[in-house]
Amino acid sequence: MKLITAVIRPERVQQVKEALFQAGISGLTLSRVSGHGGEQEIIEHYRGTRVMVEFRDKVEVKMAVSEPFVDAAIEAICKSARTGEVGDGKIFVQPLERVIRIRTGEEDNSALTPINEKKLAPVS
Amino acid sequence: MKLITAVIRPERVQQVKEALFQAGISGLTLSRVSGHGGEQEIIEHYRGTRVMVEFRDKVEVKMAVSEPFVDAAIEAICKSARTGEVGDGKIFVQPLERVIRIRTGEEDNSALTPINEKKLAPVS
Amino acid sequence: MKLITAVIRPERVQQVKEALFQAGISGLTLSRVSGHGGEQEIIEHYRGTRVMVEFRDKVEVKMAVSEPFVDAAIEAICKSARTGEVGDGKIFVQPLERVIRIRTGEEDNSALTPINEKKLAPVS
Amino acid sequence: MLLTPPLLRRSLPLLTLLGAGAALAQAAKAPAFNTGDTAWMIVAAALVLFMTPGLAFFYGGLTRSQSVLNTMMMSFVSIGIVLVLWMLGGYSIAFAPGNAFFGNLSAAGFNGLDNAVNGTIPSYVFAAFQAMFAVIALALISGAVVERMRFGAFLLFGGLWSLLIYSPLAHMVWGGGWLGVRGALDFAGGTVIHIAAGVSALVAAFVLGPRIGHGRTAHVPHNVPFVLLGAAILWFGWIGFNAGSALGANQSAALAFMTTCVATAAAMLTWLVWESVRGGKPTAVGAATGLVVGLVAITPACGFVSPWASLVVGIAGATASFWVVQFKQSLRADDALDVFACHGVAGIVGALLTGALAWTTGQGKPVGEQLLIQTEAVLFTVVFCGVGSFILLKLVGLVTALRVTPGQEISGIDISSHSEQGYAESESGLSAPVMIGGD
Amino acid sequence: MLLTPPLLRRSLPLLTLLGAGAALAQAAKAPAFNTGDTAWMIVAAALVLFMTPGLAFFYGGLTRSQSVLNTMMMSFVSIGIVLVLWMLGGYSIAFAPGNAFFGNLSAAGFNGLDNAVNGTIPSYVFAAFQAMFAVIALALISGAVVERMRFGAFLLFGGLWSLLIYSPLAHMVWGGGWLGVRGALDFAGGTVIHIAAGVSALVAAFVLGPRIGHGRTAHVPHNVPFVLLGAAILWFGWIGFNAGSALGANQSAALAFMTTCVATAAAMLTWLVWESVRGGKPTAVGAATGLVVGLVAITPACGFVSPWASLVVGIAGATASFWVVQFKQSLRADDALDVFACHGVAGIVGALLTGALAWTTGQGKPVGEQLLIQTEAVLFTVVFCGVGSFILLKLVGLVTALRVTPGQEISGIDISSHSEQGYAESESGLSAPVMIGGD
Amino acid sequence: MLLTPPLLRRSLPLLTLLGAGAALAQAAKAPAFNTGDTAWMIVAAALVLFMTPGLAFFYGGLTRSQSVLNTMMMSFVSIGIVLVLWMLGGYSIAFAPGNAFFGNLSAAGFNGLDNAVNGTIPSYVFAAFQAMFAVIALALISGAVVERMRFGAFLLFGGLWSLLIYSPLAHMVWGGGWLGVRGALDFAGGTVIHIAAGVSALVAAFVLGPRIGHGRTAHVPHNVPFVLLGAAILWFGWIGFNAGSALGANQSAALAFMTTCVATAAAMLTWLVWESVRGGKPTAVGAATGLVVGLVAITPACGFVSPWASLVVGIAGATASFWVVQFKQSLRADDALDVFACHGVAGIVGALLTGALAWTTGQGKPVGEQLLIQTEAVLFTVVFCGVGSFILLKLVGLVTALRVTPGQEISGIDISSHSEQGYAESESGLSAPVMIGGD
Ligand SMILES: Nc1ncnc2c1ncn2[C@@H]1O[C@H](COP(=O)(O)OP(=O)(O)O)[C@@H](O)[C@H]1O
Ligand SMILES: Nc1ncnc2c1ncn2[C@@H]1O[C@H](COP(=O)(O)OP(=O)(O)O)[C@@H](O)[C@H]1O
Ligand SMILES: Nc1ncnc2c1ncn2[C@@H]1O[C@H](COP(=O)(O)OP(=O)(O)O)[C@@H](O)[C@H]1O
Repeated sequence: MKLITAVIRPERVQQVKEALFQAGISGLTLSRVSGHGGEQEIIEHYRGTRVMVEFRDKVEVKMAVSEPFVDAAIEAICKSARTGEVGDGKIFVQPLERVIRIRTGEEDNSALTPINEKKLAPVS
Repeated sequence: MKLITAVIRPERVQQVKEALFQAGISGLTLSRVSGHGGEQEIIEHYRGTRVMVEFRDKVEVKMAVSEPFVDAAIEAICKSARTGEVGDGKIFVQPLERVIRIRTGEEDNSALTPINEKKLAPVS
Repeated sequence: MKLITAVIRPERVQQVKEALFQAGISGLTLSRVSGHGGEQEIIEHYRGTRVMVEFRDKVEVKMAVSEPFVDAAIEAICKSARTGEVGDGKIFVQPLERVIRIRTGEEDNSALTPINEKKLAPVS
Repeated sequence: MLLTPPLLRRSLPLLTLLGAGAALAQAAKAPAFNTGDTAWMIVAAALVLFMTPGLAFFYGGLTRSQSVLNTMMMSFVSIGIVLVLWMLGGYSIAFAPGNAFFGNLSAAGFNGLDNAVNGTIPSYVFAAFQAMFAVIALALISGAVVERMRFGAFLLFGGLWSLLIYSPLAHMVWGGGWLGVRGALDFAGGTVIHIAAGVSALVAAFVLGPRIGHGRTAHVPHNVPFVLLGAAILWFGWIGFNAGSALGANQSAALAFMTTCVATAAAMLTWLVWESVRGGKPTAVGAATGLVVGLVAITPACGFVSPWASLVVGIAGATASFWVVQFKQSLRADDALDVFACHGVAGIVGALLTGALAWTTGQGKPVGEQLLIQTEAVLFTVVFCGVGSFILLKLVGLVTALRVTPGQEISGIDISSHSEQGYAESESGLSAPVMIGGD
Repeated sequence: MLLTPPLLRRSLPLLTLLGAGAALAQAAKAPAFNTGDTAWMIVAAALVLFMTPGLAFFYGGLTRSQSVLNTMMMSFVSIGIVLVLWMLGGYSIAFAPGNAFFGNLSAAGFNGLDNAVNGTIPSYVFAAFQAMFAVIALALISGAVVERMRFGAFLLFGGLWSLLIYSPLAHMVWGGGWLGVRGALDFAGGTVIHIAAGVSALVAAFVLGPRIGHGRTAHVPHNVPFVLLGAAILWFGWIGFNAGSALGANQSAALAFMTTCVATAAAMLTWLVWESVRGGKPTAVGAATGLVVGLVAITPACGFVSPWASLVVGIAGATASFWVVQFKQSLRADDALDVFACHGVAGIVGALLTGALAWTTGQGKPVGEQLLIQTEAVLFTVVFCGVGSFILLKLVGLVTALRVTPGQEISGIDISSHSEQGYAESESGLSAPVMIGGD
Repeated sequence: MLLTPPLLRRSLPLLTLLGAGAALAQAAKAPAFNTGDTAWMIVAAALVLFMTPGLAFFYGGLTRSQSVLNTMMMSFVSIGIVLVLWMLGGYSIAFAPGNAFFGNLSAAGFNGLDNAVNGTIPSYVFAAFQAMFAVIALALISGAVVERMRFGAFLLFGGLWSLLIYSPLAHMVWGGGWLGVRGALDFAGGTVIHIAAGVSALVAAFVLGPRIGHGRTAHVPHNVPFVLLGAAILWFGWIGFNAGSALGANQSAALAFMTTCVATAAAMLTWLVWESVRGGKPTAVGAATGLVVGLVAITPACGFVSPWASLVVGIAGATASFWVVQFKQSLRADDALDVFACHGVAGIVGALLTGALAWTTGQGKPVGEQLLIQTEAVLFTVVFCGVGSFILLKLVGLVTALRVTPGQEISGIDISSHSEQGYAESESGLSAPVMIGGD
């Protein structure tokens, strides 16, 4: 199993999520982060003070996947999150030793398959 | 040493924290995350628009522990975070190569024991 | 490659960032976290209720670096984030198997060097 | 024209207090329509209308963010439901001629108010001014039941409470009923609004039961600036509430304005001093609470006491409320936002002090006698509203569940009762909502 | 002195409606300066001034957080630009003598208003009161173009719209122009403000094109308490808007006040009922929307209908708006904050019902005839404002781009148009800004 | 009755400016109690009361979120402490008969105001109206010392400042003291409130020393909508401040109202233009600042200049303030929220322009002479308040530390001074607070 962590643009969350679903990955944990890399800073003005914002809003998507899904996940993210402009983000792959599903105590691969309650469909 | 990351329900933070303390683990880092797994979506209404919130608020608890504490930690989290409903969350265990305490520069196991200032007691 | 995660005091973000730049590290991802360790709790009062806040605001700085930069990074963080008071934070070092730059698909070390748009200079 | 003596009762201070020269002469003849009084009373009514949204923010800031909308909605919907009911019947029950306990329905639908004059102001203005009091009385109660009461149940209870408890009580004190006839002094509604709401709130908290985790988990205000905003709007609107109760732009209004300012300032400082003395710090929530408590305490007294006496009223009201709040944990009821401690207790202190201090402006009966009457009015109100609210809640409980389910309560009542959240992350963010239809 | 008959037109209700005894006698002679009326009208003007910031919060809360400042700024800058233009020429075009369509420039720069009296109030107060109407009319339009219109383009369009569309329309209805002469009833501006703004907003939304992602991504209010705050300030200020349109503290104002309260309460409840009936929950945004819609619907009618009739107006207005909102997805235009559905539709319903229900207070012509005149006024306004706004926008589009770039729109218009953000994390936090100059 | 000539001084404009027919006749005889004037003045006083919470939001939004409560509390507690002190002695020092510099204590405790009339309004209303000016004058100063001044030290300084600096200055200008006698024109308090507060604020910033990191780290407003809300409430309340200073609902009030609107709108636009011209964007903070600056600049002039002249005042005031703000980095003092640049500078510009432009309404002495008097008044105020505040702060510094510790300042003054935070995450969240007792 691997833990894949992707840092992406906030406006691409929706596309990335859909691409991952199509690749069969639906267990995700997201968080808001601030990134610093090659992007230009934003300038703001407040009453005679010029201010520079160096960090950009990004979203971190974390997912635990079993080995066969790693490449599919990376490809799905790359395709759906790419804009071609500096600041598209990075993907990190780390080893993962154990996964436990809290609800059942199941471990590892069997802990990774989500059990669905009934779902709703978005407008397309 | 391992880095244990648990994704849990926000309303269980307090219980998990207490269970971990009893298991002897008191160094923790928490963050708010949004999770997607098997849970049903929430529907919201705004002036004639029906909207679906796919991600649920979760809390990620991260703790670095030395080997002997790993199982104790997992057990403590499972017991205290379990409700039995879909959405209880997951625990991830990853290898951890080094830990440094910034204040002293101590490394590894000796960096993991917290030095307490005086503490207050909650009402029971 | 390693993934270095540092938990630091929020008021030291600026110094840590500058120290890391000087050490040649400019790709960073930050997030707000709440920490619990040896620090004393904060007491708040609300209309006859005394309340204890156990978690302290911290900032987590995450950076993927290639091996030669690991020690430089740790040293830079320790120097810039240290106040000597309990609560200065920790540094965690984890193995990192792959890094992909979403924009180009480049992998590993070549994914780690940021390509700069033009930058602005702060007042010194 | 509906100008019957009971309707004039609330303008009595006007007649007794009028000041210098010309004004007195004018008051001697039968009061006639006066543009100045009308101007003031329209504004006063608008100010009291503005108080209820102020209360929504005062209360809304004090709850957690997942319940902010439900908390605010209870105030807003109080405006909606009470204004409509006031027109249909509430006004008539309160102010039409009737017996010692309630008015008849002769003024239902504001029948007979068109082009009529009440004292020196149009009857519609009088009716609208009084409507706003009925509105806020109900909204005040909502503070005790936040985060757990079903919205429908609150609506049903609120409508009944307004018609069956508030309107009759208003009739008894101001509309010609027995308390007014006995000589109970209540300038701007300490008994009718604050004691009534405070006691009903306590009963409602008791009947509903405590919030989940009450006494163990802390409920911390999610937005203290909102609390301050609400308190500020309340104070601003309360000028209309208190000085408007003179029913004209006269010396009585001037006195009520001044005492309201002094008592409120004193109460705010008193609360901060008590907080500091108890080993804590002076807090913003404390300042907001203290000022509201001061406003409550001076309400029944404002046109009857001198500025010096109002200082006493403010200090005493804040002190009493402060100490009740400190020991609220020992109350069995989870009166979430301290409606009883703030409105009930300060209202009672104010009502009694009105009796004790009315001599400072030469009004009321001899102190002892007046105090007795005030005590009687307070006791009656406590029992009437306490028992009445209890019965109403039990009745409503037969028709519909009073509380949301525990799961709904834990995840926040806003989602389950209103399908919406108070604050949204930016749409491109984490909890990015996905559109599923134009409904 | 500028006291010409056209200027008095808006005070006509005053003369026809005045109530009991003394007041009537006073109205019989030529109206003279009256402190009570003046007191009320200064306050009324201040209340209407306060409405536009209220609108800023109503609208601002409904947008996403990255666009909150631009949304609010369009309201604030409307105050700035319209007040200055009103002095320079807008007032004169609207209220100076002229032809059937616009006034001449004899009162430009408020020439001749000094120490003059208009009815019973100083002319400056009349001019200021009317100024606030011009301000909010423009600000209302901004709700349709949020998150994408260039700020400079809005300013240019706004200035032209105010001078070339609003002022002439005000002249036609209130300033002695043909609609007023025909006998169109519009007590407080349903036609002049709400229909005009609603239609212009729809046209603007159409010309600008939809927001990026409209119809796919959901636009969720970022701060519902702000929406409620805005709605509350609007209601509070609307007392000045409606009751102030009686131009004095008289029975007409009293009636307008009462009907405004009743209709608004009824509309709020109606909206919540429709939401529940449609299988959803009663929402806070719904309550705020419903109450604003009620205020809009009663605006033209408030001084002309009885309280019972106002109940009908509130219910009908909210129902019409509610259903238009439900089907707005099928509109080609992305009227982001439903300006047309709320102000245009409710304004039209209100204008027609004014004709249908003015008999309840014995005003207006026979129902059929009055209805015809109202319909005519509505149709004229729709066409005049629709075509006029379209032409103005196209003209502005020749001078400057109307929209920001897609990139700017996605990352939020606040940064690109105003170089600032609505909310900052704490400075010691993540996005810690670094100072780069004292500029 | 306290109706002594000095008390009438502020109502002088009323007598000189009164308009058409009937009104003039009425003014000819001795002024008598008038309900219209009273109605307006009660409302005006309430509006000015509402300004201080408005200021709390204007200032609170500009600070960082960890200091929002302390910032707001300084405004709220100013209301508390000044209202009480005003009753005890402040009013008497300002308005009782006395010498050229301060009044005696004959009106302490509002002695002699009961049922008395001042001009055409109850004396209590006059005293309450003036009280609100004293309140906001102190609250204004707090903007310079945010994020670092100990709360107790602010309270002590504030109380002394109000009694020893504000009240005497009010006496000198309005209470019969030498500046008023000399003929200095200050319609609504440009000198007494804004120059006084601006200069005192600058001195306080200097004595306290800069915030930690000042000039290196940026201090970014944490909530710009709050800034706009505060600015809107300030404008709304300022109608009472300026038009209320006519002390009646008369032509003078009408003029003051109109000039206040025009100047403020012009100042807002001016500020936005300067921002754009300097290569930046028009900002929301800029719009809010510009409008407040316009209000300040027109304050001394509002009843003395024509609408055209008010346009000049607004533009000049905003321009002067804008450029002072741009170069504030070179000031040695860290006047955190630009109190001096906004209130001091615009106040001085306004005071001087009042002298230069009073001829536009035929008031004041010949321009040259009047300008000299105005300059004299400005210089005196600057020196008096500057030196006085310096001495008071040094005295307070002997009794208690003026600043919080650096650690407390860095982690935010709210926790250390008030044991509370402005905003709480949801209780079930990360920083979940744990209850430790019912206190
Ligand atoms: N070495 C790194 N470690 C952690 N996060 C990084 C690193 N480099 C970049 N990032 C994250 O990726 C984001 C995009 O990187 P950036 O260099 O700006 O663009 P690009 O990847 O397109 O070259 C950054 O904002 C930051 O959050
Ligand atoms: N493969 C995964 N990788 C990362 N996080 C996951 C993964 N699967 C689930 N999660 C997290 O765990 C939470 C609970 O998972 P879910 O499938 O809904 O319930 P359960 O664990 O009870 O089956 C999710 O909301 C998400 O945050
Ligand atoms: N074992 C751990 N696992 C994860 N985070 C930890 C651990 N121990 C401490 N931390 C984080 O480091 C922060 C500082 O630790 P603390 O023990 O308070 O101070 P110090 O490191 O100076 O002894 C904590 O607030 C917490 O966020």
